[in-house]
Amino acid sequence: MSDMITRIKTPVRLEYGVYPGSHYTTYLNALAQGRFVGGRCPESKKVYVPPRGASPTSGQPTDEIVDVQDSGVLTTFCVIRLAFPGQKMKPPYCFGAIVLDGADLPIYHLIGNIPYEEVRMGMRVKAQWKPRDQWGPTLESVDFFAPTGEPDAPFESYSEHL
Amino acid sequence: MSEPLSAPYLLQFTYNRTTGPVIGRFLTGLRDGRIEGVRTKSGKVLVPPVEYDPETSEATTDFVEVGQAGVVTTWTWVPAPRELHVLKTPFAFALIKLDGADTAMVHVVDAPSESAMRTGMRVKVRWAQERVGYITDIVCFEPEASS
Amino acid sequence: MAENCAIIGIGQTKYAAIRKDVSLPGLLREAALRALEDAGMTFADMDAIILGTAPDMFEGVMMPELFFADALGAVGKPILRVHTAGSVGGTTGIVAASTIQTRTYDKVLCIAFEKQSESDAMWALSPAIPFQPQLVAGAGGYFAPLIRSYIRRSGAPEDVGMMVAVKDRQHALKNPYAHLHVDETMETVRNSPMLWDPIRYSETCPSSDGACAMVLVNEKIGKAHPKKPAWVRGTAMRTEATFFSGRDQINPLAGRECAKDVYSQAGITDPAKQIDTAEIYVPFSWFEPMWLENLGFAEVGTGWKWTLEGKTKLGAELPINASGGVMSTNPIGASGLIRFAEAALQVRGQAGEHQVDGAKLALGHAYGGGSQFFSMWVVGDSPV
Amino acid sequence: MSQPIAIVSVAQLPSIRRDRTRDEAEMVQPIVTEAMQKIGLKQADIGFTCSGSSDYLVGRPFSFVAAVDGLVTWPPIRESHVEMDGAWALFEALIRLRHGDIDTALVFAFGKSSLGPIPDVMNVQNDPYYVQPLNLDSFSQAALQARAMIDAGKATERDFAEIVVRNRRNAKSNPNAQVKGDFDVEAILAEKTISSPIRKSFSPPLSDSCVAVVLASGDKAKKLVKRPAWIRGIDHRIEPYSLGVRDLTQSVSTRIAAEKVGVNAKKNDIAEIHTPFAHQEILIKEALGLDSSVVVNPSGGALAANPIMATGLIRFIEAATRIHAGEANRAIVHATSGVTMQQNLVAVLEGE
Repeated sequence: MSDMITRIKTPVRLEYGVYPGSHYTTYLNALAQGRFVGGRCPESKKVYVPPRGASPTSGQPTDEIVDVQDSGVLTTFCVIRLAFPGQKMKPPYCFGAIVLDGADLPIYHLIGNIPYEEVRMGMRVKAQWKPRDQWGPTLESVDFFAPTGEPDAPFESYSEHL
Repeated sequence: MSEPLSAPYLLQFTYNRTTGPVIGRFLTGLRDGRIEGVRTKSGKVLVPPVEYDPETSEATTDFVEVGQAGVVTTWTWVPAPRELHVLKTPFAFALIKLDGADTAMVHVVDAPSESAMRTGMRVKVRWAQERVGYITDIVCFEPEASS
Repeated sequence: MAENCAIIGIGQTKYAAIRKDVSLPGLLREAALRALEDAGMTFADMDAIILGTAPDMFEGVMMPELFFADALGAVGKPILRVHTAGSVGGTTGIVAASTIQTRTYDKVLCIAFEKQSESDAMWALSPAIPFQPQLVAGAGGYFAPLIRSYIRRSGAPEDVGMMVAVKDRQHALKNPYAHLHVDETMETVRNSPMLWDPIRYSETCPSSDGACAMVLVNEKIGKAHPKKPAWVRGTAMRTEATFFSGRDQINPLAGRECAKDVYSQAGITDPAKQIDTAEIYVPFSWFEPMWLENLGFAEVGTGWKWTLEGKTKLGAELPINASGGVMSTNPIGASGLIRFAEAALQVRGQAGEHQVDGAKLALGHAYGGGSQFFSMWVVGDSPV
Repeated sequence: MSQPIAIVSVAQLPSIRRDRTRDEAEMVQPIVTEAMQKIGLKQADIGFTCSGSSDYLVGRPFSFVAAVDGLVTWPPIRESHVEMDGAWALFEALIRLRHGDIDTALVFAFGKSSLGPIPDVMNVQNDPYYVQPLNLDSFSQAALQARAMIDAGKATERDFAEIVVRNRRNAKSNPNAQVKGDFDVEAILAEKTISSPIRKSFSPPLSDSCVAVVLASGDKAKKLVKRPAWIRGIDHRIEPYSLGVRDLTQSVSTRIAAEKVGVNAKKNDIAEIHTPFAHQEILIKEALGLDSSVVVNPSGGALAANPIMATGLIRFIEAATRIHAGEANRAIVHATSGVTMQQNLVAVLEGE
């Protein structure tokens, strides 16, 4: 007998549809208009970005849609130095958690316009929107967040978002 | 409420599987133009071979070569093949008990029409010209009489 | 009055980046047979099988418990398949123990596995889904910011993460089943590439093929067993949402409450004193100090001191992950059950070279998702 | 002996072909809330929560995590998940309740069958070495079994059509059913086959839905509702994997489970059985040993509504609903999993 078969390749190829729910759709549509929106929990009054079908603390939908700012505080981050498939930026680059002004929990996005070794927790950042004709129902309407140059937020002001 | 957003999403991946000794030996046999099954303790010949006897859960180790033709034990005619089916023209899926085997294997039958199919009919292997050690080294089965 | 649950069989595969010699069912079979042999039993003796694994997409078989019916001797029997993300291995053990404690079954086989070499973990864990934020961070991108937060909050020196990696890899050298057998030093960790700053390559877990199985039985069978069993003294699970306003992601309440629950069942009031060793789920080295605090071993903000002072090494005060832990072996779906099994090995005195002397009470811990799913058990060398 | 356990509340999102506006949390939230609110409970009153679902329906890993976002998880909850039909989630919850330290459990299942190519998705349940490369789709899987039954003299295509007509007529009174009405046997038989002898009408619809059940034990159950649906027995079994080694005209695992729970120890009023394809009803009725007086699938069954991964749990819901209302006193529940019903669960519910 010649060499034994020990490995085989088996493909899987299935095409699905993706339909973001109504709360998330509201968020995506706002991004297509160059805005960020959140949804307010009717009990805790906290603003969720994106809005949610259920607030984890009350179980109720965050149906009250409110505008939040496109600037906020970088609460924490990491520097990605590893190359992997599907990557949009060339390592090293920075990725972080941003609590937008008016929101009560962070969103995650890239941090740019600053050497990565100068990125700090508490830094004030603002969305760098793509040109208007490139806005769409996606967070990619924003290229990245960049420092505003304002003074850093004190640790205590954002420590509950870590 | 505006139109719901939607987008297609392709779940696509090619798995790289290790076969272990039993499946590997069966697939090696296919590559070499041979069909092998395993004989269980109770004397049953399982084709295709499974690693563990469904009746006793014992590991199977006793390989036996079986025939390249056999009997259709049940079947279904697929008049409009789906994109992922291996045959592009109407065909049958069938369970086929090969000569010398006690269990049936799933494969496809290339028959001229549904009316050519019946339970109990004899079919034989049509080998691929180039074989690599994969279940589709058997391109399909075909009615024995039509050869 | 709940039935006591005894662990009388433990089986693990040799873990590796790729197990080329076995099929998918063959991998599970290896662990299952070793557990049964340890228990002096066969598949025919089992009343039911509880199976755990992480997403089906790792192996590309939907609901693989169906596929494994023959390999696990399940034909004609009940088989249940649990999936609670990274904590699934732990949950598998807990559900299995529950079936014994509630006298639903007398003897069960529980098994968890992952054969990560069949696919690509990065793909299977985070495919690019439309409308979702793009894959900009990879697997460690989620946890690296949390680790930075922990470092900032606790003031821990940078060395701590490296020390955990060195300690766990040195422990793994004493565990014949461990995937990574490397002579790790502070230098090798420091010199390894920075992947997700502050996480270096050597401060992350590997991707492994492997399975782990246990045979769990009722008190009567456990007491009659010739080898010393481990006894389940408490089990607990807790869940909280991935993201909500005010969530403490570094020290999640779900983990704290889960620990409190399992300790109270086991009569533990001072875990650091009463627990002899713990197997905790540490996929990135910094999670050791974080979980030491979350589990109540160390005061909040001081977990890193335990590592720094060498208290978590084999032979020291509270050996953590004497087996080498997830840092040395990580078949994702099995990793939780391996923690539970290693805890059981310790109280049975069966851990071989990585045995913690005189271990009588041990904790097994698993977590999953965004630090949101927790499962834990405490095992002892005697029943309640 | 642990306390008896009962279904005390149920809720269903009506099955529809495509739900394009709700994500997992938006499906789960209203339904679990409804199931709890009906009996005056909220998440904090629930001792244990367990769900059933499959990632392959959605096409992405950890889909259950998104469903957990539909729950109140603060303070943290005791929660688990099975990658199986919700009927098995109910089984896990039942075992958890038997500990006796808690007295309520929430079980839910969600199925969005509209997102992927289900016939091909179900091929991923097949043997990855021998069968997956051939793409044995769900219609063809069922057809191999239906043909075997015809060949064995157990049924005819007309029998299949009559089963479809009866189920979909029953579904007319089911507000949650998707395909219902008066259908014609001859018209069904005149349909083209997809995988012969399977026609579209012999097949289940594909549905999007989410369903929930609240379980309670002993006195708690009696306090919560007038007439709990007591789960008197529950058992499930599996068969060999390969199609070619099984007798596809028998449901051996159903028969074992039925014996374990004592299906025919008393007179049964109704049976809710999980038989997506028409021919499977014949198999399961036979394996359960039901006599002709038992009303099978008064809800219309899986042929009327089929949110995959929730369809089995719906059988519990439909049976319990009739017991709660006093329309039935003893009901048999069946759920299935796997290619050509490899794994089967049987339970007995009683009102008294």
